[in-house]
Formats: sequence, C-alpha cells, structure tokens
Amino acid sequence: MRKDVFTFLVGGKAGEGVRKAGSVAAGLFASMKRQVFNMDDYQSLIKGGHNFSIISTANRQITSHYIKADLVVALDKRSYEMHKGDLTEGGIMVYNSDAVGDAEGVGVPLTKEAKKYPNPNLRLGVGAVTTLAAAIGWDKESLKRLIEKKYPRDIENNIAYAMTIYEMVNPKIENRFKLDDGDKERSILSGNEAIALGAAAGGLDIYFAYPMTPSSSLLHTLATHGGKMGLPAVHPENEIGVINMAIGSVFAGARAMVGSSGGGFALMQEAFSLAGMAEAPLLCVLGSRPGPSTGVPTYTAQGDLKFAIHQGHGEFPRIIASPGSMEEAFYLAAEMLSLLWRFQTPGILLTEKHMAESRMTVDIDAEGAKWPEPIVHGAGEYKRYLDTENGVSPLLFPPSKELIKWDSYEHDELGITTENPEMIARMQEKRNRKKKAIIDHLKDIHTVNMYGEKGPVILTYGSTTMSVLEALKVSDIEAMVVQPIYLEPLPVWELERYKKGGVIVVEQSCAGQFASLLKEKVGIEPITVIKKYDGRPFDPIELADKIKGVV
Amino acid sequence: MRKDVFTFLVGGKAGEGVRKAGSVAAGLFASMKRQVFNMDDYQSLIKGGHNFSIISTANRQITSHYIKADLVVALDKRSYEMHKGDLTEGGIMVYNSDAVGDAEGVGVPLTKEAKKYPNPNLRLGVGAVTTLAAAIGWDKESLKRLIEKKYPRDIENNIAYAMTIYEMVNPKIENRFKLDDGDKERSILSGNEAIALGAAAGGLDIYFAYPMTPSSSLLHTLATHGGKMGLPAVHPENEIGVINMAIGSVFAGARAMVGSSGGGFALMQEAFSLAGMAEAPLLCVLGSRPGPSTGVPTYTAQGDLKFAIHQGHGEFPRIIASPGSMEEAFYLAAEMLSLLWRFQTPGILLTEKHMAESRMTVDIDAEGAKWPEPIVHGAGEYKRYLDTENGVSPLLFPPSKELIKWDSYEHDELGITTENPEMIARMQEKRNRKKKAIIDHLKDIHTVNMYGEKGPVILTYGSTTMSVLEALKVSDIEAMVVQPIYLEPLPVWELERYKKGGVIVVEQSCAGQFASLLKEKVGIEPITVIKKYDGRPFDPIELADKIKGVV
Amino acid sequence: MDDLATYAENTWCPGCGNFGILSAFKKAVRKLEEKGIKRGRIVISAGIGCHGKIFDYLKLSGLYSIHGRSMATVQGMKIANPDLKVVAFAGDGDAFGEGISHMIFAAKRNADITVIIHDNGVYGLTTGQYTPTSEKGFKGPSTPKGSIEEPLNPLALMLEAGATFVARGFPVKLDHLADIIVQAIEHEGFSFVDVLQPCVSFYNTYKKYNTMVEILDHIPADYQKAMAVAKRGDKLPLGVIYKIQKPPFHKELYGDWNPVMKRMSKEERRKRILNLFQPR
Amino acid sequence: MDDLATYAENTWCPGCGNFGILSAFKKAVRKLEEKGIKRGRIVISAGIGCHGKIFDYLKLSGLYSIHGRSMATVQGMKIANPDLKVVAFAGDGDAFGEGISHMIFAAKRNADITVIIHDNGVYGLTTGQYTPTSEKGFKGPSTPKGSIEEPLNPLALMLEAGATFVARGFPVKLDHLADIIVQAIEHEGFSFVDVLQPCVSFYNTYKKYNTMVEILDHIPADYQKAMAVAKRGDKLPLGVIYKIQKPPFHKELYGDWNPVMKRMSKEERRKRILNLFQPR
Ligand SMILES: Cc1ncc(C[n+]2csc(CCOP(=O)(O)OP(=O)(O)O)c2C)c(N)n1
Ligand SMILES: Cc1ncc(C[n+]2csc(CCOP(=O)(O)OP(=O)(O)O)c2C)c(N)n1
Ligand code: SF4
Ligand code: SF4
Ligand SMILES: [Mg+2]
Ligand SMILES: [Mg+2]
Repeated sequence: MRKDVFTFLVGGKAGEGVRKAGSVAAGLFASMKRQVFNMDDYQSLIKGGHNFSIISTANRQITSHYIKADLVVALDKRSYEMHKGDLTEGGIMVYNSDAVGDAEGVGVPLTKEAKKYPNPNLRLGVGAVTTLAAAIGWDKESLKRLIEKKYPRDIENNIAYAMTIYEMVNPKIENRFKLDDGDKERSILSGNEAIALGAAAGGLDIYFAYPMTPSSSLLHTLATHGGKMGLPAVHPENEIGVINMAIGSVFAGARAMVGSSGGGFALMQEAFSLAGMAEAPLLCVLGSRPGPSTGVPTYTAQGDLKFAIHQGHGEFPRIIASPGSMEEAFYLAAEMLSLLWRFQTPGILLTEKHMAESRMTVDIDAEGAKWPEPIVHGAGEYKRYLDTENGVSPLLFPPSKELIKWDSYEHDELGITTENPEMIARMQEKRNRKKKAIIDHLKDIHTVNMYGEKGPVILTYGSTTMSVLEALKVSDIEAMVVQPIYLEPLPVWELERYKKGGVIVVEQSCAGQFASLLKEKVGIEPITVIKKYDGRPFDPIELADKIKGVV
Repeated sequence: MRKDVFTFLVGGKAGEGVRKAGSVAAGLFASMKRQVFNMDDYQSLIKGGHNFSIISTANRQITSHYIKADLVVALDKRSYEMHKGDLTEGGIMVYNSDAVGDAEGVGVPLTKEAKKYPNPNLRLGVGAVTTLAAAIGWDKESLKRLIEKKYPRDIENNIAYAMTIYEMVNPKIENRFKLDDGDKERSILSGNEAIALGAAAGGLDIYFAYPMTPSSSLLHTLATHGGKMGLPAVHPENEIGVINMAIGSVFAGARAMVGSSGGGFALMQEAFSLAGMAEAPLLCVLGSRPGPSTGVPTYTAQGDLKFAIHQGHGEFPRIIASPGSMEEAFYLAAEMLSLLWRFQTPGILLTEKHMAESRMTVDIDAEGAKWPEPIVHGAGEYKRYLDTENGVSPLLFPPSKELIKWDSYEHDELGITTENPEMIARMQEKRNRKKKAIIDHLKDIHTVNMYGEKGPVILTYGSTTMSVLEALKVSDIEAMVVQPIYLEPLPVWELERYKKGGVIVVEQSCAGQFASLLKEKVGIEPITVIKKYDGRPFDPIELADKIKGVV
Repeated sequence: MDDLATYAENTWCPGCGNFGILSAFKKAVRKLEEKGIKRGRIVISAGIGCHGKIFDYLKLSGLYSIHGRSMATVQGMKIANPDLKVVAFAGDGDAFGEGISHMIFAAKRNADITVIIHDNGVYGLTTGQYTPTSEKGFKGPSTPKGSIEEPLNPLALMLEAGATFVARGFPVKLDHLADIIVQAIEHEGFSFVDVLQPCVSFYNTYKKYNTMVEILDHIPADYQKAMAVAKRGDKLPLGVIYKIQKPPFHKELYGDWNPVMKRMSKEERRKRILNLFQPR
Repeated sequence: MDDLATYAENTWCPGCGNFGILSAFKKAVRKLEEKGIKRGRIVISAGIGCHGKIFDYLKLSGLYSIHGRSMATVQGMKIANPDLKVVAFAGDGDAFGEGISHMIFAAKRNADITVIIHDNGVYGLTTGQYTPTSEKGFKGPSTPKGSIEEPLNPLALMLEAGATFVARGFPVKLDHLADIIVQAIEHEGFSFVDVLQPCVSFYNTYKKYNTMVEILDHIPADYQKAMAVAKRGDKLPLGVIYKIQKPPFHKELYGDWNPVMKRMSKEERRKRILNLFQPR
C-alpha cells in the first residue's frame, strides 16, 4: 500500500466546532498547495452526540477520505473510544484529557483551558486545529495567522487559547508528520457548492427550495451568494410550492432549479409530470440519503436511482445524470441546464449526501461551463407546441403580442386543451420523439467516464466513483472504471461493450439498483455487486480489499 | 367473422341521460339473461359536448364493446355525424329529428315530444331505451315495467313519453333484431364497483380518497354503500391527507384502502415510502388515464406502469397487480389486501379508466374472496420490527400494554430511531428479505392468466386483456394470451418460457412500457408491440386486424 | 368571436356562473388596456375544474396549471419577471382544499398576484362533491347523507393570513365584478377576489345569492371592520372589503432586480463567480 | 429512567424548551391515568424535527410520522379506533409550513385529536431556517439578510379554522402546561395547544417569553374575546383561550361505530355484500 496520504480526524460533540475544525484543517492543507478530501460524519441533532470530520490530503488528486487516520484529535470520550482503533501505523491520538481522563495517547486539557474564556465549547475546535498545526510542524506565527483568518469571531481569545494549547501539545508531537507543499493552491468545494456555482455559471436565474438534508446547503449557498450573481434563492412554504413556483418561473423565461432529498422530491412528482406535459425545462437536484421515508437523514445512500428515473405519472422524456466528482458536479449542473433547455423537459441531477456535503479541492474553469441556447421563436404566428421533426418546439416568453399557452392537459399545437384522439396520439408521439432526439444528442457528447486502461471492469456511478478510484489508487489495483454520467437515457451504446466479461458493480444500495439497471438496459450480468448500505461511504482500503477479493 | 354479438350505441350531449340510458340498456340485456359489456365515452364536462355509451351483448362472456353498432340512437347532431359511419351491415340509425333535421335513417322527434314535459333534456335517454326495446321486439308492457324500475323519478311522465316514442318508432324498426334469452341473470359491475365489493369481501375496514377521475366512483360507491357494510368512506382535504390518515388507521389496526389517479397518486408517494419503512400494509388503487399531468381525464391509458412499480424513494418491497377483468378485479382486491397484510408493505392495484368505469356482467362468489390472516404477536415482550427469517414481524395493535412503535426513521427492532451502521444495514436487509418472501409466496399462487392452447403468444395485461380476448374471439384467431396479474414482483418464473419465439405485446402506451418491462425483467423481445395511446380502448375488430397483420 | 376569445369550444353548462366571470374578466382586461397595461403583460394560470376552463377561453398567455397550484404557478411567474401582471383563477376546491397552503402563504408574504376564486361550493368538474366552502349538510356523491363539516370562510381566512386586498364579487353584478378585478390587478400585493359563482348543475345558488348580496358603498375602515363584513351571515356584502399597502414579496426579496429581464451576461456572471472561487 | 421513558438517548440541546414539554406531557399522562385513562389507550405521533424526537423518548405506542403529517396520521388512528386518545406532536415548521392543510381541516372538521405545537419559531433540526411563525427579520441560513415574511398567528388561525379547544402553554410553567395538556386530551374534538418553546441554539426566547407570558385566570367568554386574546401583542397570555362543545368528526361520520373494534365477521360482511350484488 502506498503511503502518500495523510489523514486527520477530529471528533467530538455537535456544538464543539468539529465540522468547522475539519473545514479549517482542509483549508490549511489547501493553503500548502496540497489536495484534500473532507468527509463530515454527523448525526441528526444540533448539540451533543458524536460528530467527526476526516480530512485526507495528498500531493495528487485524492477522491476519498480514509477511516484510518494519522492524527486523531478526540474532543470527548466517545470520540476517543470510537476512533482509538482507527489509527494508522505510527498514528497519534491526541485527546481532551478533561473529557477522557487518563488514556493512551497524548492528553491535553482542552476543556480546562477553554473554560478560561467565554463559550468554552466553541473553543475546542481551535484546539484541534492547533494540534494539527503542531503535528505537521507549523510555527506559532503561521498558526496565529490561520486562526485570525478562520476564527475571526472573538479573535483575541481564540489566539490566546491556541497559543496555550500549542505550548502544551507541541513538545509531544512537534513536527511528527512532514508534509510537502504541493503544486498550487486550489479552492475547496462541496458537491452542493459545486452545483450551485456550476448552475450559476450555466445561466441559472433563480433557485427555489425547502430545506432538507442533504440539499439544504444548496439553498444556504445560494441564499448567501446568489444575490451577488443576480440569482435570488426563494424558500417557500413546502416542496409543492417550490416546484410549482419554479415551473411558473420557467414559463416566464427563468432558468430555474429546485433541490430536495427523497421525501421532498416525492412531493414534487405531480408537478414533475406537469413539467413533462408543459415541456418545461426544469432542473431538479435530488440529494439522496438512506431511505425509505425519513430514513437516516444525515448519512449517504444511492437508493433513489430508479425512483428518480421513473418520476412522475404518464410518459414523457426526462434526463437524469449523476456526477462522479465535485468538479464534474460543477460542469454537469451547467450541462444539464443547457440540455434541459434544449429539449424542454424536466431533469434530475442525482447526488448523494456523500457528494453533496463532502468537500474536495477542485480545479475549475468557469469558462468550460455550458450556457443554454434554446431554440427560440422567430417571426410569425407562434405555436407553443409546434409539431416539429424532433419534437422540440421553439420557445417564446411573455410579455409578447403572441399567444403563449402552456398546458397540463393534453393540447393541440397552440396549447389549447384537446380530447381529440388523433391529437392525443400526435402529441404523445411528439414528446416521445424528444427522447430519441435526446439520445441522438447524448451520442455526440461525453456521457461515460472511463478510467484506467486494462484489468477488470468496474462499473459504478455518482460519488461511489470517487471511492472506487481512491481504492484502486491506494492498493495499486489495475482495473478499468466505467462511470455513466447519464443514467436516463442510459448510454447503452457506450456500455454495451462491457456485456461480456467479468464486470464488477460497486454501489451504495441494498437492492442493487444500479446493477439491476445495467442488467435490464444493457444486459450486463456482473460477477459481483459490491454493496454498502449502512449510510456510510466506502473507506478506500475496505473497498480495495473487497475488490481484491473478487479480481 | 362470427355474428353472435349485438351492439347498441346511444350518443348525445352530457346532461341528456346518455350514460344512464347505456346502463339501463345493459340492465335490459342482463335481464334477458344475456351477458354484456358497456363502455362509456364521455368528455371532461358536465353538460353538452359529446357522450356516448356502447353496450355489446352476447350469449357468451363478452369482454369488450364494439365500435360498430347494430342500433345507434343519436340524440343530437354531433352524435349522428360521428356515428353514422359506425353501423354494422344491416345496422339502423335512429336519430333525434329535432336536432339532426332530415337525414338517412329513422328520424324521431325526440325533443319535440320531450318538451311536452318538464326537464325535456333528461327525457331523451328514455327515448333511446324505448327505441332499443322496440328494435328487439319488446312489447309496451315490458317496456313500461322497465321504465318504472329504472326511471323512478317522475315516473308518470317518463312512461307517457316512452309510450309516445314507442308508437312512433315501433312501426319502423319493430323487432328488427331478434335476441335470444341467455342462461342466467347476472349482476353488472364496473371495475371500480368490483374493487369496492371485492375489497369489502376481503375485509376492508375503511376507505379514504379524494375525488379524481377515474377513481372517484370507488369513493362514491363506498360512500353510498360502505355504511351498510360497516365500512366508512372518508373524503379529506387532499391526497396527502388521504394517505397519511390511511396509514394512521392501519397503525390502529384498520385494513385501509386509498384510491386516486396518476396526479393524486404522485402526491401520495412520500407517504407510500413511509408505509414501506413503517411496514404498513396499505392497499392503493391507481386508476390510470392518459398523462402526463392532467392529461385527458376521462379517457384510458396504461402509461403509469413503471411509475407505479417505482413509487416512493428508498428501497422497500411492494406488490403491484392489475386485474384483467371485472371479476378478477373483485378477487384481486381481496387477494391484495391479504397479501399486503401478510407481508406488511404497501401495494398498488393498477387499473385504467377502461377497467375502472366500464361495466360488465359478472359471476362472482363472495366466498371465493381471500380474507387477511396476518401474523399477530402472541405473548411476551413485543418488538414491532422483530428481525425474523423472512423479514416479516408479528403485528399488534393499540390499545395494548405492550409498546408498539412504528417509525419513519430507520429504527431498531423496538421501533426506536437509529443511526447505527449495523442496525441500518440489518433493517435494510430485513425489508429486502420480505421481497424474497413475497416472491416465494407468489410462486405458490396463481399469478399469470393463460388463455388458449396454441398459436402465437400474445402478452398483455390489465383491461387490455379483455380487448385482446374479444378480438381473438370475434375473428377466430388462434393464439395464446398470457396476462401477468402481478407486475411487481413480476412472475418471471412463469414468463420465462415465452422468451423464445415470436411474442406479440399489446398495450395502451406510447412508450411501450409493458414491452420494456418484459424485456428488462424476463428478456422477452417481442416481434411486434401493438400500441394504442389516443385515450380510447381498442375496438376488437380493429385490434384483430392488427393481430392478423402480424401472425 | 371577440378578440379576447380563442377557438376553444365553451363547454360550461348553459347558465353557469362562470360565463359572468369570463365576461367580467374580459371587461377588466379592456379597462386595464385603457389605463395603459398592454394585454401581453397580463399572464394567467388556472387550476383544474370547471373554473379552469376559463384558461382555454381567454386569448391571454399563461400556464394551465394543476389542481390547487395555480397560485404557486403565478407567484413563480411574478418573481421571475415582475413586469408581468399575473392572475390565477382557482376553484374553491382547488384553492381551499388541495392548494390552501399556497393561498395562505401567498397572502402572508404579500405576493404580488391576483387570485380569483370561482367559489361555487362544489367540486364541479368531478361531478359535485362537497368542498371546503360547502354548507354543512351538502349532499354530493362522496357525502350522500350530507357533508359533516362546517365550511371555511374564505374572506376571513385570507384576512387572517395577511391578504392586503380582499374582495367579493358576484357574476350577476357584472360591471361591479369587472371593476373589482381591475382594482385587484392594479393593487400591488396579494389580491384576493372571492366570486360567488352559482353552479346550475350541482349547486344552484342564483336565487339565494340574489336575495343576499348587497353592494358595499365604501371599503370598511379597518381590519376589524373588514373582518366583521367578511363574517356577516345575514347578507353577502359585495365589493372591496379590505385594502392596505405593504411592500410586495418580490421587492422585499430583490428590490428592483428582474431575474429574466435584467439577466446578467455570461461574462458578467462568470466574473462574479470567479470571486466566489478564490481559495478561502 | 422513569416508566414513561425509553432507552433512547436524549439528543436535545441542553436547555432546550423541549425538555419542559416532555416533562409536562409525562405529568399529564399520569394525571390522566389517575382519572382512569389507561396509558395503553394514549397513542402518539410526531412530525420530523427536534420536536419529533419526543416520540422516541416517550414509552407510548404510536407512529413516528413524516414532516408535516402527524395530524393527519392521528386523525386516521382516531377514525379507525375511536377508543384511542390520540396526540400529535408537531413543530411550527411542520404544522404551519408543510402540514398546514391538515391543521386547518382537522380544526374545521373538529377531528377528535390533540395537537401540541413545539413552537420555537425556527426549523430546529435543519439548522435554523425561518418558519411560518418566525418574526419578520429573522436571520437564518435561508434568509441571511432576515426573513421577509410576516409571521402567522397560530392561535388566531386555528380559531378562524374552527378549532373547538385552543390553548397556549410555556414549558417554564410546567404544571400549568401539564394541566393544559390534560384538558386538551380530555376535550372531545380538535384540541390545539401552542407551546412557546425556546430553542437555545437558534432562537433563544426564554428572556423574551419570561417577561411576556401571563397566565389567564379564566377562559375568555366568547369567540371574539378569544380572538382578541390570541392577537395580543404586548403580552403572551397562557392557558385555555377557547373551548366549546361540538360533535367530533368520527361521530358525525359513523355515530357509535368502531371500524376496528366492531369489525364485522367475515360471514356477516359477505351476507351484506350479497345484497349489493343482486342484479338491479
Ligand atoms: C391532484 C389532483 N387531485 C384531484 C384531481 C381531480 N379534480 C379535478 S377538478 C377537481 C375539483 C374541482 O373543484 P373546484 O376546484 O371547486 O373547481 P370547479 O370544478 O368547481 O370549478 C378535482 C378534485 C386532480 N385533477 N388533481
Ligand atoms: C418532506 C420533507 N421536507 C423537508 C424535510 C426536512 N426537515 C426535517 S425537520 C424540518 C423542519 C423542522 O422544523 P419544525 O417543524 O419547526 O421542527 P423543530 O426542529 O423546530 O422542532 C425539515 C424541513 C423533511 N424531513 N421532509
Ligand atoms: S358543473 Fe357547475 S360549475 Fe361546472 S360548468 Fe356546470 S354549472 Fe358551471
Ligand atoms: S436546536 Fe433548538 S429546538 Fe432543537 S434541540 Fe436544540 S435547542 Fe431544542
Ligand atoms: Mg368549485
Ligand atoms: Mg420549529
């Protein structure tokens, strides 16, 4: 196993600044021009319980956190107990001796020192960051600058606290881990941030959402930053209001997006079908978590694949895509907007909590994002549902002298309701032809990622792709990873070549939905389906072992 | 072509008693101990427009109406124009001369005569029934008794009107069609009535629904007759209220059912998934109409198949079945209740407008209906989600000294919320195992209907089965009709034998969802998919021609 | 065929109160045109039901929405392009059954939309079931022995929810109704117009309403008085019952921005995104 | 661990107002037991949110529902078996955002249920967004510059919708709250209890409420007075604000039937069905 990765884990109660410390640590590595992957494990509660944040860093692209850490900072007893077995060889456990008592590792009285200041609990995260800084050989001055920048609220006390802890911990772990600087400083984005920015770069005009983990941070990001981009974010009464407002805004010409998780999305189905009938290009982001129903809100899963593909009653084309990295999430959000506006039908960007909320260094060029170029009506009488060869009718928006009628009922070309059998059949065919047009278009663009040149074929999708890639890297397994970006229409033309031979499928589902999709649509019969469905993303080493067990 | 069928068509404006006349005509044939099939074609409006009712009758089971009629009664001009081409050889057109003017056929001043009484429009239907009676040789006395029984409101005037019309029309068409009496008098049921009664016979305790065509008549039937069976029908504020109330009632021990069409059903998805997680046996009736969205509310389609199968986010077992006749609808409603209560998971009885609202003579024995026998908790500490071998846990209902906790979150055996990875995986597996248990059970029961012994194989499902059977009969085509009653889990074990050879699929969908399901799940590649998607059910003769074109 | 009509065949029952609403609305559009509001700027939506058919009959642009959602639809239109004047037609079942959450919140947030309720106390198009505004005892196919629920009071409920313009009309008083609609559309903020609409097929209220309606000669002075008018049981006062000024939702949201008409260029948008990308 | 507690770990923030609600509810259950209502007959439901966790903490049977639906869930329980006493716990976001339609109709139809709102003016569990009852200007992650909507008044809205029992409690006044809950559960019909619940993490209102609450010494005499109490802005009166008797929904629906406890035998049911089968 290669040892090019350094992993830092900080664990504690919610409310002790664990996630914040994790994100500061990630930023710290990024400021060293290194690459990072940051996964937060948190429960559905606001204070207490057990949270931890893992940051793995390397001087190459790194696409997963690792469960086994080189440095663990345990802010409370539960973290100590839970992660004491998760140290790498040579790894160090630093723990809050006020919470843990006497134990193996390096004890530091984080709480006692914190109590010298107001809001002691919030201070603990600063202690964790300080410990990390010492362990990788940062001097006090650099640490001070970091704290100033990242913990600006109550700066003085934060610095004083950090300096005290540094004095205590430095002698014991000083410079234990030598980390080289990397090639360039990168931004760190979560999947949701990447989608927010990618959609913005792709011409998004407005966002509607009702909070639901793991999609809430999309709403929060756009509520905070959307204004600067002329892109309002609206939080209405419920998901049904969300999607119907969004469709109204599309009618008025806005490139709109909505976001939710399974339960909220289920509520949007009726209107999703409306978008299909009205031919409204609406981009929906569906962030999955373990279901069914409320399930396990703050954890990850890929159990909504077929639910997403078959959204909405009746028959109409839809496009479903799932990004395999934060970078891809950025471009794909923009590409989906463009595609949907091109073909005027609703679509879903399918992610998981692990994609939506994990964070990673990215190299993104906003110029690479697509920008919608819908077919617009020229001169002459306008017919909203003009029956064209590929089924796509030109768009026109109010205010206009022309009559623009969008209809949830079956309709004629002008958009007037019809019950006429010939017209019904004709319009069903019109919409059905769009599916063909979409497939033709997809055949011309990049729809499947392939990594590696030889070895067994591993089929996967979404955030699991990142787990697989990291697993192969860490264990030097030679394999070809095939990741369809588009799941509906599924690029069968690209996947058919994998029908023969011992394909492995990796996914985070108990029922094996992705494997079943591949079987049904492509005829691929995998030799093994490696599944995980306990809410946690794969650990690369654990996954590598499973893959090795098969190949 | 055999000529054992007599078809009567009455057409006119909504509000002229067309549907009523159709149902009286059907009853008239049934009273002659004949069998009938009655299809109403009506628009989404209350008065005006164009409605027609077709009743085909034979002295054998008849499973479809025929478009070409032996006797047409056109109450208005539009009906005349529309149906004048729809006469069989030797068929007679009787028209309302006040509305049509001078035309080919037999004109009768139905309106002028009606105007001699109050509410003249409502009288027209009586004229249509009278015409039919004369044409098949009924005498005045018999007609009078029929009118008394079927048009009890304002009897005197109805009889007077009928007698006048009889005098006018009888000389021209008297006894033109000789219809033999049949073997026994049967009840006539619509699919929805059959489901209402079947569910009641199968132990239904309560029904919740919000009106939506074509499922409203289920609500109306149970609102009218449920009380007599101790089975209340509740009409709440919206579909979300409907299903959540229903799930609450299931928790309290009630065998509950809900019904809607695609749009209303879409709104129920979130709670459908709740039923999956809570393991609530809930029977849902989904009556399809052409979609997407509002679509064509009063017509028929089979466009919701995959939508039904993939209802709800997350992974959980479900049972989807679709009856192939009104009789089957009766038994299947009861069987579904039993199955769902046995396996404690939600399920869908999938129908179409053509099944839900068409009416047919039936031979039903209520004793043949299943009655739920769920596994109930015996003595000792109760655990709602006891992890058993087949995944099914015993039931217990309040009031009880034991603690009974149903949970929408992932939970432990007692039903307390969990975020523990082992418990999450274990419960996912528990529910997943139920799917296996369901399949094992289905293997032991009758899941696929097969008609005919030799000839090409025709695969179809739902109400389309009736169209296919009638098409084969009328054109003496020798073929084997295979109709899976269960669609999820699909009885692959029964269908696999049709993988080889030129299978024909018949369905009412533009995208060919049933064919695609068969291909994906069974590997069946049909030589042709005969589709119809203009909202109208197949006509047997038209369908027979299509089938003959292939075989 | 007048210039506000389409070729769609009108399939309302002869005598239906909806005809009056249609005529009044056309009148209102013409008056608004006289006042300088081009008809291309007036954009409509409707729910599903008899009322919804008005969508097909009006030669105005818009989106024929789904049951209970037209008021959400038009809120989206307005936020996307606040230059539009948006009107949602809704049934009583539509607005107070399926869509009540959107009604209450449109009022609460003072969304700048006009909602016209075709309040016939019945689910017309689905053949006459009781609705949230049906009298207790109403007999329909889902309540053959009579409805067992008290009706909601739409005016009072909307006042309670925060509506800034509340009115009641009656299609028989056509000009009066047209005038109310003009005021409603002109009002900046949430305008609610409850129209007492007789349904001749399932709930013929012409006689009852004709004896009970009474045209208000002035807008009640304050909220309390408006509420009292809304709750009168002996009479059904017609006219504007309440009207106050408050900033509408879209202005509170983004001031004088317009997401569609002021859309940033690709270049400008990306320049701004770059700022957000800086490693932090 | 007391006998009304489960082994579930309590994960509310230390100091959260929910602790008081939990204690008050347990007290109420004990009082009801003293009055002869066995605890096995008290059945609960909850929405999703911090409030919902009370479901796991209470050793009472029930169904942990989904966001905004617990009041529909318990209505179903009650109709299925009217011998049960059903209680829905709901958040303010839960009840007045996602689930407002069920609230209004439960009140309107006088469903015999008790709804307890953990009204903290915030979506607690999803990290502090504004809710329908948040003050205008409330800063949360979806409204970083402050909410732009006026809050709803839950008491007034429920009164308007037809609630027959309306009360307000405050967990700091624990015995008073427990007493309200007892009365609410005893009341036959729709009982609405709005609990002013401070959320120490996102909206700490202890100070504010402590200075504003005021225990009512009697139930206001009529609807008008109740409404006035509900709308007071200077003070937050605590106690039962309104209470009248009306037949509950399930009795209007089926009199003294009980679908589950009086279920017909298979034979009886089928005999009755046969009648409906006669060729007509
Ligand atoms: C989600 C959904 N549920 C149910 C329906 C069926 N439906 C169509 S119209 C209607 C009721 C219409 O009543 P109302 O809104 O009062 O309008 P009216 O016909 O009286 O004008 C219903 C329930 C539907 N289209 N969509
Ligand atoms: C349909 C749906 N939408 C969104 C969510 C996400 N969600 C969970 S709890 C919650 C808000 C809870 O707020 P409130 O009801 O006020 O309860 P509190 O946490 O404040 O007690 C939301 C939006 C969900 N679970 N289901
Ligand atoms: S049913 Fe009633 S509301 Fe509908 S068109 Fe006829 S009269 Fe009008
Ligand atoms: S976030 Fe607020 S409501 Fe939730 S547990 Fe903490 S203090 Fe209570
Ligand atoms: Mg109505
Ligand atoms: Mg709250």
